[in-house]
Amino acid sequence: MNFPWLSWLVFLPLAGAALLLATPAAADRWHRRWATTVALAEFALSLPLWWQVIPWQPGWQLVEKRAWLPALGAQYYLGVDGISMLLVLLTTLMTVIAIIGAFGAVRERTREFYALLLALEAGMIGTFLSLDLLLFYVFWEAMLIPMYLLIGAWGGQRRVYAAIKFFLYTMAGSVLMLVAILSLYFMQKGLTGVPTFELDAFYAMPLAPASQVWLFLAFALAFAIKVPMFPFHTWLPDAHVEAPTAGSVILAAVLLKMGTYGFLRFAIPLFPTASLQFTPWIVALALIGIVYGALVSMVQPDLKKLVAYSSVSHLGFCMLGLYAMNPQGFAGSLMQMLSHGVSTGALFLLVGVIYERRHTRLISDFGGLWKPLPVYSAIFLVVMLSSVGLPGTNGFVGEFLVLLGAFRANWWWAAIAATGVILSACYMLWMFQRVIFGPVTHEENRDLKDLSLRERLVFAPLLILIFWMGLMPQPFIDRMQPALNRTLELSKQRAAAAAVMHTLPGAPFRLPTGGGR
Amino acid sequence: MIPLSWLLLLSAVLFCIGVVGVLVRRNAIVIFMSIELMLNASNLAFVAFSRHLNSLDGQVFVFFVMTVAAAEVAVGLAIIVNLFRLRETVFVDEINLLKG
Amino acid sequence: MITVLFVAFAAILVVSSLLVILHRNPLTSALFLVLAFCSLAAIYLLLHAEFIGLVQVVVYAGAIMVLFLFVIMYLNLGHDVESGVTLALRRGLGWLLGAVLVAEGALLITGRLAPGPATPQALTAAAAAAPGNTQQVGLLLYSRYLFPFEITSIILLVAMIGAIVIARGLREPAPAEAPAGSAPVTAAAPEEAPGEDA
Amino acid sequence: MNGAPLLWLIPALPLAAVLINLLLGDRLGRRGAGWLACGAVGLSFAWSVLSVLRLAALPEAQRAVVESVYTWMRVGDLSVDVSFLLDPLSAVMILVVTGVGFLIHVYSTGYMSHEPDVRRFFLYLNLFMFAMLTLVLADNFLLMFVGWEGVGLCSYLLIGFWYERPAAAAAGKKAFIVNRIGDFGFLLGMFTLFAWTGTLQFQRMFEVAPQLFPAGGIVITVATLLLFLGATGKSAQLPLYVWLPDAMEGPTPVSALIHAATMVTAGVYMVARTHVLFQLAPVSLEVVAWVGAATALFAATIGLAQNDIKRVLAYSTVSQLGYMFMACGVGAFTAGIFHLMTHAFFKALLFLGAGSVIHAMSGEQDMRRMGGLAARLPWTHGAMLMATLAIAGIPPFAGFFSKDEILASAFFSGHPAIWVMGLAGAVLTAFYMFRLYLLTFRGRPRLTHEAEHHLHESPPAMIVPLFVLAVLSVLGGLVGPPLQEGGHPFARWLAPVFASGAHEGGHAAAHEIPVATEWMLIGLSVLVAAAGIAFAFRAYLWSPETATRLRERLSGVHRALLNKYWVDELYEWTVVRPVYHTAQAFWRFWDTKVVDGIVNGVGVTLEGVSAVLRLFQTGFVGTYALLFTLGVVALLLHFLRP
Repeated sequence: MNFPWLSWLVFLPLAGAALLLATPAAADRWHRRWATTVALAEFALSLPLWWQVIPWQPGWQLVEKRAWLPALGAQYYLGVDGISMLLVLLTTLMTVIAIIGAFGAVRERTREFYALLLALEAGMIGTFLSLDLLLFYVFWEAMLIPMYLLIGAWGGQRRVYAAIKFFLYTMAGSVLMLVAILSLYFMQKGLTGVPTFELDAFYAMPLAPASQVWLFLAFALAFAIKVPMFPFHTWLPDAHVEAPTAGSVILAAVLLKMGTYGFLRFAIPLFPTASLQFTPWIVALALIGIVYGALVSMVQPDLKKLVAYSSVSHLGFCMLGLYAMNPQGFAGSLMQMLSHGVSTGALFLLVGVIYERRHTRLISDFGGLWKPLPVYSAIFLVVMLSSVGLPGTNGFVGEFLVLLGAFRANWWWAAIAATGVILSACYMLWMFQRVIFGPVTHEENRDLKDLSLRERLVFAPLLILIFWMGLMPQPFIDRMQPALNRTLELSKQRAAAAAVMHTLPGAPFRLPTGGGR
Repeated sequence: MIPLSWLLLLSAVLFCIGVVGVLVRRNAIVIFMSIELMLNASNLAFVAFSRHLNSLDGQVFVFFVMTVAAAEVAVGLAIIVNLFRLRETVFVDEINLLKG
Repeated sequence: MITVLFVAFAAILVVSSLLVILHRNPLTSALFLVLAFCSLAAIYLLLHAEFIGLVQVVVYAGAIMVLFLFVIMYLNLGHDVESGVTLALRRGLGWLLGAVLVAEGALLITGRLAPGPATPQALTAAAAAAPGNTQQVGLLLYSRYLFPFEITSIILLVAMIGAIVIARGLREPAPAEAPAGSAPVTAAAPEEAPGEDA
Repeated sequence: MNGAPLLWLIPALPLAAVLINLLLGDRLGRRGAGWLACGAVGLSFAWSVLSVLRLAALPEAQRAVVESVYTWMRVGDLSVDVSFLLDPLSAVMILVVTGVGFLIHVYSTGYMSHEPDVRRFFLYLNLFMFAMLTLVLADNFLLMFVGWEGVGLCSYLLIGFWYERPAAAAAGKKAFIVNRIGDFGFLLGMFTLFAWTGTLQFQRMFEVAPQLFPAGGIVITVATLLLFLGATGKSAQLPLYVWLPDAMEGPTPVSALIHAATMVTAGVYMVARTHVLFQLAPVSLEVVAWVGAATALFAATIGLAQNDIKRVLAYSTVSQLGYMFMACGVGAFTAGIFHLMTHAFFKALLFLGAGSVIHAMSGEQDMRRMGGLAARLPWTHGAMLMATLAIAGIPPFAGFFSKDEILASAFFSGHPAIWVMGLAGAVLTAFYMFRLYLLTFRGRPRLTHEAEHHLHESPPAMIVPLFVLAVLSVLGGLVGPPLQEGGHPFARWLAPVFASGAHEGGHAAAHEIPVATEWMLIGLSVLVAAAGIAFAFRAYLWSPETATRLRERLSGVHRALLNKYWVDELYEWTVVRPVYHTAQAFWRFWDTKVVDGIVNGVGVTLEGVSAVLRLFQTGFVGTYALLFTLGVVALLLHFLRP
């Protein structure tokens, strides 16, 4: 494939952003049009990946490898497989949705706003595609800056606090990861004499269980903050509440997946023994995250905070799926990532719509929206049901597979996680009842105007996706499964190799088979 | 011949007197002089070692130290003069614009 | 014989530098400093560093001290008044630290110095007979140390410019109505060029 | 079954109607929506009848048609596809669901005629039919679960149809959440079964189950109990019945369709469908029997004191469902399904009749302000009378046959206590049903003048379905008369499904019991029903003061019954409030104070430390020189170290 597909994917939005900055500041309508065209072009460019990436072909595809820092042995090494292809598609789709969805939201300094959005997209895609750990780290940090500025400049009242908290929180975690990357690099150099940051090299490098522990903790902390997992989640509600609608959509839809992607791509395969050793802890945090996130979101007065805490709960499922360490768990986790991206992105757009009309996010300010906004309420109903995980919608497939995987790993994991299913119904329905059902309580709500054609156009693809992924998930599963199984196999082999290397008392790799078969 | 340790001892004493001068005195100019003393102490050590190791490098260095000292005095005194013009005082502890 | 001379000059040196820092009147301190420099020059001569000794006298005693004296006179400083409790504390602390430093220096020098010959090598005959110390230093200066030599000249140039600019006094930002070129608030003190090098 | 069975057509038709309704939108108009909905369900009913006839044509042994449409999920060893199963059991169910559903759709066109948003109503109704048919025709647990939650969703939407009434919205939310709690059990049960048998497909699982699970083993008991938890959630049994009475907030046809005929029976159908598993776990069967019996009695008592006509019927439904579970619990699955069918007929009729009464009384639901309507609403009165006789269990009517068979099975299967509770329940049922009948149709009219003025008989679109159901309530029972050698026709029809599983053994098949005791039982149940009716007549028609006297004397009991034993309040205090307060505590204290506290704390401590360090910047050159020298001294000390 001589066409540098992946590089185009990464640098097209960046180029778009650069050109955007060249335009005069005042012409905000042009900024919007230009940003939309670039985002659409990016989406169009990423669509063929769906057919081009051959799921069962082992190893990376559409690989691009060029020397970047020869002295260090760092390469500009991009590649894609079943997992990252789906996430890239999610990114490009949600960026288009965010840009079109939040057309009216941002009035001032639109040029910088859209440039940052495009730069953010480039950062995200770069992170998903890079297979050189240093390049991954560069993109991982590069993502922070546009998001920080988006929250900081166009946010709500406490935006500065939220932006700084978001930035420092993620930075603190990822700095540790850098240390881990470097130590891996030097171990690799020591072992093979060849200085490289290539992921495959690290995959092949046997690691003694003892050294795996610390490296795993460093990686796990960085990704746990990003997921966010239970104790490290407080930045999320603040960031979401203060972020502008478009920023909030992308933050929820894609940025949170970086954490789980990180676990799936780096933490588990690179340090399988340590992963197994820490499974009880991580699963405990995930379970707490599910139940705690659901409970806390039940009592939130602010709509966006409610959805933010619900993300904590949903991503708790992803982590549970990952650490169930079986095909169903992995597939469920990735499906949950994709469906959470779609449904929570839609939820934030919905909140953005009424925020634009009423400039308030408090649930108590709304009530009986069905009468003035029938179409809006119908869409809200479908998205709410997908977020609650009603069978037939995308939420259910992910949740069901994760619960099944968790059950096979350990039955009471699934029991606790399943209570999250009840709690999610509680807080979502209670919110829905207070916002949509009931009589029109506030006069301002009475004459709100319903969704414009543009807004309906934005929600159409999301609704289609919700039902497509819910009723026909097999195309998605077929594309992700071979890559997931390879990761699982790899982890097993490496764990076995590690166990042999160092006769660790206990922990020969025993896949928790749970029940009978 | 003069033993090296004596010379170094002398230079150490001289240096310490300079330090005490800097610490104790309030008058900027006296502080300046103490600094000169410290510089000369180091010159002495240079010459002592140059003599001891019988190589002239030490002396060349003393030469450079002197030129630097001269430059430093010129600029320093200019500052002190200016300071005096602005603040009518030369006493160091009355000047604390850079308070944290 | 030389050691006696050395001890004498060392004594003068120590006493005069002590007086420099002890005396209240800066003028007398300056003069004692001149005395210290001269005794130091003498010691240099004892160490066969004639060039440095003379340059010491010319540069330090001649130029730098003159500058000091000029500035002291210019600012006609009176006696330093050394009072106040904080000052006492500082003086006490200063002396204490000085003493500690001397003790450490002494310990270091006597205890730990490399075992090398306690006394300087006896001058080889050739070295003694070699041409004068100044010539040798000159040769060395223009051969191995040529580059640093040039840099010192630049340093001096920079110092000159610096001194002139600073001494010209802060040209307060002229108040809006005052015409730009008005005379600076304070009379520009003629600044005598710093002591030129040897 | 020649040619493709096309079973998927049955659920697809209502779904198609939903999509057309959505796409055409307002252009459909009010009548168009009605016709579209009824037409779709009618076609679905016709196709069901045709499929059942084609099924009947098959020899008894192979009466099970499986049709797989497409693979839904295949992950690792989990392989689930959207596939439908038609066997005698699901045949009965689809006929009941589509038949009664069709009648209710027709009735709704009349009942909701003046409702502005009728298009949305029919949209939800058709969506419900699709979900229910998927549930009933599902060939594996997962697809059944899709239908299971689908009907839960539709009941949420339909209960909350008049969304402007806060009570309706709250009732809808309550229904969905309580159902979700049930689904929690169902989900976990499903996982246990999958973990052990490796499949979710019914037939494969039932073949593998007997070898895999030792009879009465822990795993199978836990799995079946979890499934039963799901059933109690859906079929409103103790303890998860609280949502059904509140569900009366929805329009009456909804109550008739969902909360009487179809959805609530899903639990019974699920237990019947997985009878093989339940028979492997006798403990679970006991639990099912006892919960059924307890619910039957408990709900019947509450029914006595309710004044809202629909609430009485709601508690009656809970009670009758208790009977069905009781039947399944004692192993007489056939009797349970038979009662399910007959109950669907007469309970739907009762609800539609009540709807017609409410419609006539322009919204009035309190029986104390009704009375003497027989004359004014002759048709409704006639149909309601037949239904009341049926539910009370008077011989020629359907209710008698099915309830009698349940009581007989309970008696002969060695559960005398359950039989007694069943009988007591029967008395109470007869009493409160006739109390309802008398208070509404007989006695002094207590109508308000305004209601009196508007009183009118319902339009034919409502009356015709009433009568069709009335006929079914009467003749429905003849399908399963007692004392038939080799089981009555209905039992023979279901035999392949229930016999194929575990041995029928333990519980005496209907034909071996001595005929004499059989007659004695029949006589006893009729006697009991008659006693109930007589007592009701005495209390409410002949001497009304007995009712008031009774109420004073047992005022404590009466108040308890009126307030539904305060169960709702109990749940509110023991479950809802603690959950809410823990959530508040988590958020206010834990999240903002502790976790955020630590995060901000780090920031604050850093600020503190830097504040301290700032003190060193005194501005005095002396201090800096001092520090400088201290540094040098320390450095030298380092060198002096030995």
